[in-house]
Amino acid sequence: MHPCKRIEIIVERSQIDRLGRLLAAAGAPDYTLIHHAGGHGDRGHRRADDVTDTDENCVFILAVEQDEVVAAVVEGVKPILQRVGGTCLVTEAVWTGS
Amino acid sequence: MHPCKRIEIIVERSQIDRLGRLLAAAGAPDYTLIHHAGGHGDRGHRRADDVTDTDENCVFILAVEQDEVVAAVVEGVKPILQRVGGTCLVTEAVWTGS
Amino acid sequence: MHPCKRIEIIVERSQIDRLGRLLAAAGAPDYTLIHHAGGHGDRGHRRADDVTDTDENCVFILAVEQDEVVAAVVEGVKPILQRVGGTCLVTEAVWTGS
Amino acid sequence: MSGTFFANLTSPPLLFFCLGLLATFARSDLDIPNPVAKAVSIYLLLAIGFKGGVALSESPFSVDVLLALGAALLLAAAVPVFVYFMISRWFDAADAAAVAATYGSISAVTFVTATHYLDSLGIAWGGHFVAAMALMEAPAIVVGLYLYRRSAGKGTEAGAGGVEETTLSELLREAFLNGSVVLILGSLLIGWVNGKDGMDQLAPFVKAPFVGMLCIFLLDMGLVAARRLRDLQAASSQEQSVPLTSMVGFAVLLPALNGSVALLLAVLAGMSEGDALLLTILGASASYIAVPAAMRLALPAANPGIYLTMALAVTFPLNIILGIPLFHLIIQIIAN
Amino acid sequence: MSGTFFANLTSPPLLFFCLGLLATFARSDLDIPNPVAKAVSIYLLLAIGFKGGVALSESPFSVDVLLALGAALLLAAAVPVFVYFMISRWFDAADAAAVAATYGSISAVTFVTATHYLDSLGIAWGGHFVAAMALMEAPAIVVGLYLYRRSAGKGTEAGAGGVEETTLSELLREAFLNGSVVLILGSLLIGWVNGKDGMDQLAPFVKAPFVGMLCIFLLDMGLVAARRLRDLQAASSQEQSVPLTSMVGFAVLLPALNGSVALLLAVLAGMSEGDALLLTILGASASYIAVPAAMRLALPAANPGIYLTMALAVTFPLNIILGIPLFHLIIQIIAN
Amino acid sequence: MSGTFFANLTSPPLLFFCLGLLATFARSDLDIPNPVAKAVSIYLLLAIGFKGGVALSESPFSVDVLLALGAALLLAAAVPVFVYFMISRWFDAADAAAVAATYGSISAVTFVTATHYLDSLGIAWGGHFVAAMALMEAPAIVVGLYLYRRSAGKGTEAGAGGVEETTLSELLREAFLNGSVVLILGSLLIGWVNGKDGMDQLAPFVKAPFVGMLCIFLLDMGLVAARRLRDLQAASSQEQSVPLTSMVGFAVLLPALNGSVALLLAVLAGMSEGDALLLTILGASASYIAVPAAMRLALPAANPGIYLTMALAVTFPLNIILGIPLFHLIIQIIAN
Ligand SMILES: Nc1ncnc2c1ncn2[C@@H]1O[C@H](COP(=O)(O)O)[C@@H](O)[C@H]1O
Ligand SMILES: Nc1ncnc2c1ncn2[C@@H]1O[C@H](COP(=O)(O)O)[C@@H](O)[C@H]1O
Ligand SMILES: Nc1ncnc2c1ncn2[C@@H]1O[C@H](COP(=O)(O)O)[C@@H](O)[C@H]1O
Ligand code: NA
Ligand code: NA
Ligand code: NA
Repeated sequence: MHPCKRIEIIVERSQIDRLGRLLAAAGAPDYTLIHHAGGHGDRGHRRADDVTDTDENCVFILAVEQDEVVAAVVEGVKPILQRVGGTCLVTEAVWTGS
Repeated sequence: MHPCKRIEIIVERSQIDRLGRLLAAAGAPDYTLIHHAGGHGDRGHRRADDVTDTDENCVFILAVEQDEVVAAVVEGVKPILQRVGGTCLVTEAVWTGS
Repeated sequence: MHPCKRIEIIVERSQIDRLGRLLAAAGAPDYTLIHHAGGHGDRGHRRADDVTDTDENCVFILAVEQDEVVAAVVEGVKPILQRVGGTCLVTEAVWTGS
Repeated sequence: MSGTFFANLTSPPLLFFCLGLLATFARSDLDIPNPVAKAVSIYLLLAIGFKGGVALSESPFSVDVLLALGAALLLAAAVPVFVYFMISRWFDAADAAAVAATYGSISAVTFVTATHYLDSLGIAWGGHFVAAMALMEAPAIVVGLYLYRRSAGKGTEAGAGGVEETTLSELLREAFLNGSVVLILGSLLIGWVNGKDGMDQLAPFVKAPFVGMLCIFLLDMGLVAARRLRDLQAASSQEQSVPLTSMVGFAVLLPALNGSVALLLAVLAGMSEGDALLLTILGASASYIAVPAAMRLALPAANPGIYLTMALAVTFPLNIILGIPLFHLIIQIIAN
Repeated sequence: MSGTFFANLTSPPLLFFCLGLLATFARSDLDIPNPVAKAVSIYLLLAIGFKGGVALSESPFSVDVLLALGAALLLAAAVPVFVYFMISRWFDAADAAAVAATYGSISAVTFVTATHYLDSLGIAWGGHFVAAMALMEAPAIVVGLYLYRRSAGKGTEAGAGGVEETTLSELLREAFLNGSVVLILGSLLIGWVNGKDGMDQLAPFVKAPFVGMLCIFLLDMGLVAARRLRDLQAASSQEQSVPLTSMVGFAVLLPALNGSVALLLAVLAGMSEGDALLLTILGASASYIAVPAAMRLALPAANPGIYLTMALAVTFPLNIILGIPLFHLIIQIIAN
Repeated sequence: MSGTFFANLTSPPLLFFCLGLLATFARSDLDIPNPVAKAVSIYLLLAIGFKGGVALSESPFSVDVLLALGAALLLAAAVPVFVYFMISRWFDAADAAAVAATYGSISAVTFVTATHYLDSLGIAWGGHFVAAMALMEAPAIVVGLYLYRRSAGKGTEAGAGGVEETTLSELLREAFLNGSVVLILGSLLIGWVNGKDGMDQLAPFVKAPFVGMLCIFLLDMGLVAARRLRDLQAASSQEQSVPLTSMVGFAVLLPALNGSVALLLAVLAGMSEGDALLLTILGASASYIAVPAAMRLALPAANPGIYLTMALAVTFPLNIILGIPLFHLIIQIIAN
């Protein structure tokens, strides 16, 4: 059991690959990914059940121990969130890993 | 990066529209919604894969900055949770938005 | 509103029944379950959309009030995580239940 | 007669239903993913609607049609009333209202299985019964809720603490614009507009794979019903507001009773063999989709562990396995 | 002529599309789950590709085929250019580029609906138009982005703060190896290799249920388009970069214009009645899958609330309901 | 003979498999959503089971049937044993046991593809092979785990720290009541009970679209196998317990060897051309669904990156593309 940060990043489906590469580059390659989420934000209502996949969100969950990696992830996603929208939440947590 | 509360509300599928209206009225219109969740609670086992949609849960995730909005949301969902069941969790978090 | 711990356990689909039994035995029978998650970890990339279900993760979310139950859950999942992989995160939260 | 009874027991759809029941009881992990079940259900509703519409376009709009629709509406409105008063001694008001609404409404798959039963015996039935079925989905919801509110006194349900009450318009929309109602009635109308020409185009879609799709859906229903039955057993050990025996008892009694009432109506209206069976089965069947969805919204105080379990775990299998051939037997006896 | 127009309005696929529109407007909860829509879409692309390939294998590779493919590519490259310059006074650079790409590309379902329209009237069309359609999905993406980068000056899009720019190879892959392009072209090739023998094997799959599958897909498209239309109404009250009237105006104007250009090309190339209608409809239709996916990646500054809504909520229904029969009428008038 | 070989290479199912492989290698985003693949897989298992049952009902229960079932069970029990001892020098005990179980069990889709291969050549095969296939899914799991526990010493797997050991009953249920086993055997039984009459009802469902459904499933399998192959390449750079060459080597060698053993058995039992090919292919194929599911539960120490990748990324494509026609060639040579 180690103290860590739980990072939760909500972006639209189109950004999955880009975010995956970004996380690996930031030193946080491990994550859990929940697909087919919907939501509501500045760009209005988003449905996970549309024919056109641009309207679908997904949720990345990361447990990260080192503070500098957390900072790198947050800095890295910021411009993505600014350009395409989305949200990033960081919480204190305690991690029991494999 | 702002400190905020992460609110996580788990209710059954039938309450999605009602909860959406409630959140908007409470001043927290933005959320992320994960569909097709299952679970176990006072009303027993719930499967996300039943023919009858009453047996399906969903998860609302909200980042909210103002404490009075957090309070309004929590007060607002309480009667829903009491009447139809479900759970609401509030956590301290740090938010990087779009 | 009670202070509680939010426990988030990410394991692969094959372990759902085992984990359900373990949670009940540990005194934390209630949970929410998100299916069809993907991810990346020590065992590489995992896709939620493969023909073979071994490649699928799922997310258990539990709100637990008593510290000894939290400890029992964390101790209980540790050997599962060690044997089959996965992650367990514990966060401080405030709970409004049904 | 016992020949047709046995034939029904070995028909592929029924056997797949039993396979589903058995698989769950044997604790197999056989599973039909929810989107697959949804797809099959959309197919069945569209196909039965379209076929009904085409059939309707071929027979002139007659007194028979009006009689059938009238009988259907009468059933949908009257059944919940007498069910409610009959069971309200054993169930509390909310549960009684929900059970009443459930049994006043219908199960589309039970209806579809009955049409397949008739088709496989070569017995004719009227396409307007598809319309009758669609019309019967909603009224029981409104009647059930009315009965509850009358008994509970106005305002009880209007939660203190700010939960908005379900408005009447919200409720009517939920009841009458339920997805399955719209899909059936829409397909019926499209079939009616297109008539035989449309059927020539769509027959390979709405007719050819129909029985197979019904098999898959009933396989899933078997899995689901058996899971509910298992949950019921588990729940029987806990203390509950309604004892298990009352639940199972009424889940057996109500279809027999409602089916008989419907059968009486059919006889009074002088319906043909096939039509009489369909009206009877509509009366006997109970809703496990539209009504529970509306109840969770408008009457959350009712426990789905009671009304939904009765409809899904007991009444549905009963109608599919025994109800259809038994009522058919009775109709044949009456006819002779 | 007005007879075929009316026949189209009452064809099952179109009526199911209208059912979808109506269901959403009436606020019904009718819903086709996303995986079901995906399954139907995979079926339609595979079936139309395979049928096109078999048709191609039966007709010798002729000048007609080359002319059609050439015309299609010309359209896909030229339409975005003039659309971009035409609308850039009303839209900012990113939105204009995205709209240009959207209208330069095509909608496979609009195309499929047009082939069904022709089939139901017994009018022949060339299998190579399936290839033409697949070829038209991608080029407009590249042209649209080129126009944007030229106008915006190099590097603007390369985000400060470390967002990697979409590389050219990433972009070309997104455009040309888009799932639907690969599925259509692959199925076309497989149909072409297998020819009539393959069709004997696969006809009960790719032909028999085709119209029914199209009905289900158009039902879903009706639901989706109406939801977008509703969002559009809601958005009209907010302040937006592009006024609602410009959006709707261009969403009506562009298909008329692009369709007319395509029709001119078809006439110049001396195409048959069926082929001319297909090229026209390819010109008139706008992409709501491949292009938006590429735009979100490469041009996130463009607002999907503009280009996607125009294509999906206005142009798509317009083409399906009015575009196909109207352009057909014009072609028939020209022919006589 | 080389004619049939070439014919197989251009059959639609195989070409769609190759399309899937190519699409992934070209990094296209073509994707079959998981519920769609599940739906197609449920369809294929139900259809092959039902067809097998009807076939079985038409041929009397003979010595041939018993011989085939016996041979199948013998294979399922013996193959894991010799595979385990053969490879245990290169793999550690858990991985060796899992690979042994994987190759002792079967792949239903490989079997279905072989039946389609035979059907398209007009070669008869016995419906009881469907039962043989279903019977072969589970035993290898039990044998493999027995071998592992014997070698590892009792109790090793019983995790310290409270992880409950998989009980024998849990294991047997996982093995023998696996969803696909239940679905195939159940459909077989239903087909057998219904016989030719049932087939008349269900033929438009289980026969007409069969090849098309197989095409879609193989398209998906191509996508999945290629993704695994890519992961394998990526993994080859990391240090791993088993070198890449051993994995690929055995994934090629084992189907050749097991197929040959099965072929020998078929020849000894005097099976017909079609039956011999099916038994051979059952021997040669490896499980990528039932066995991995059981292994993750009962033998998590085994690395799915080894046994699953071998079965899915190498052996499956090999059998589909080369195994079926090559073994057929050998059978024809032996027969003459
Ligand atoms: N305050 C918030 N809390 C939770 N999720 C949010 C919030 N704001 C935005 N999102 C999510 O991010 C997506 C994109 O947001 P936006 O770009 O603001 O439309 C939304 O569809 C939501 O899923
Ligand atoms: N302690 C808990 N932790 C997490 N989720 C819960 C908890 N209790 C209930 N839930 C969720 O809320 C749903 C409804 O709960 P209930 O009304 O208690 O049956 C359950 O199916 C779970 O998904
Ligand atoms: N640091 C992490 N943060 C979030 N999820 C993780 C992390 N590490 C592993 N996981 C999840 O646990 C699964 C199994 O991990 P592993 O056994 O390391 O491959 C992964 O596929 C992820 O879904
Ligand atoms: Na009823
Ligand atoms: Na166009
Ligand atoms: Na084998």
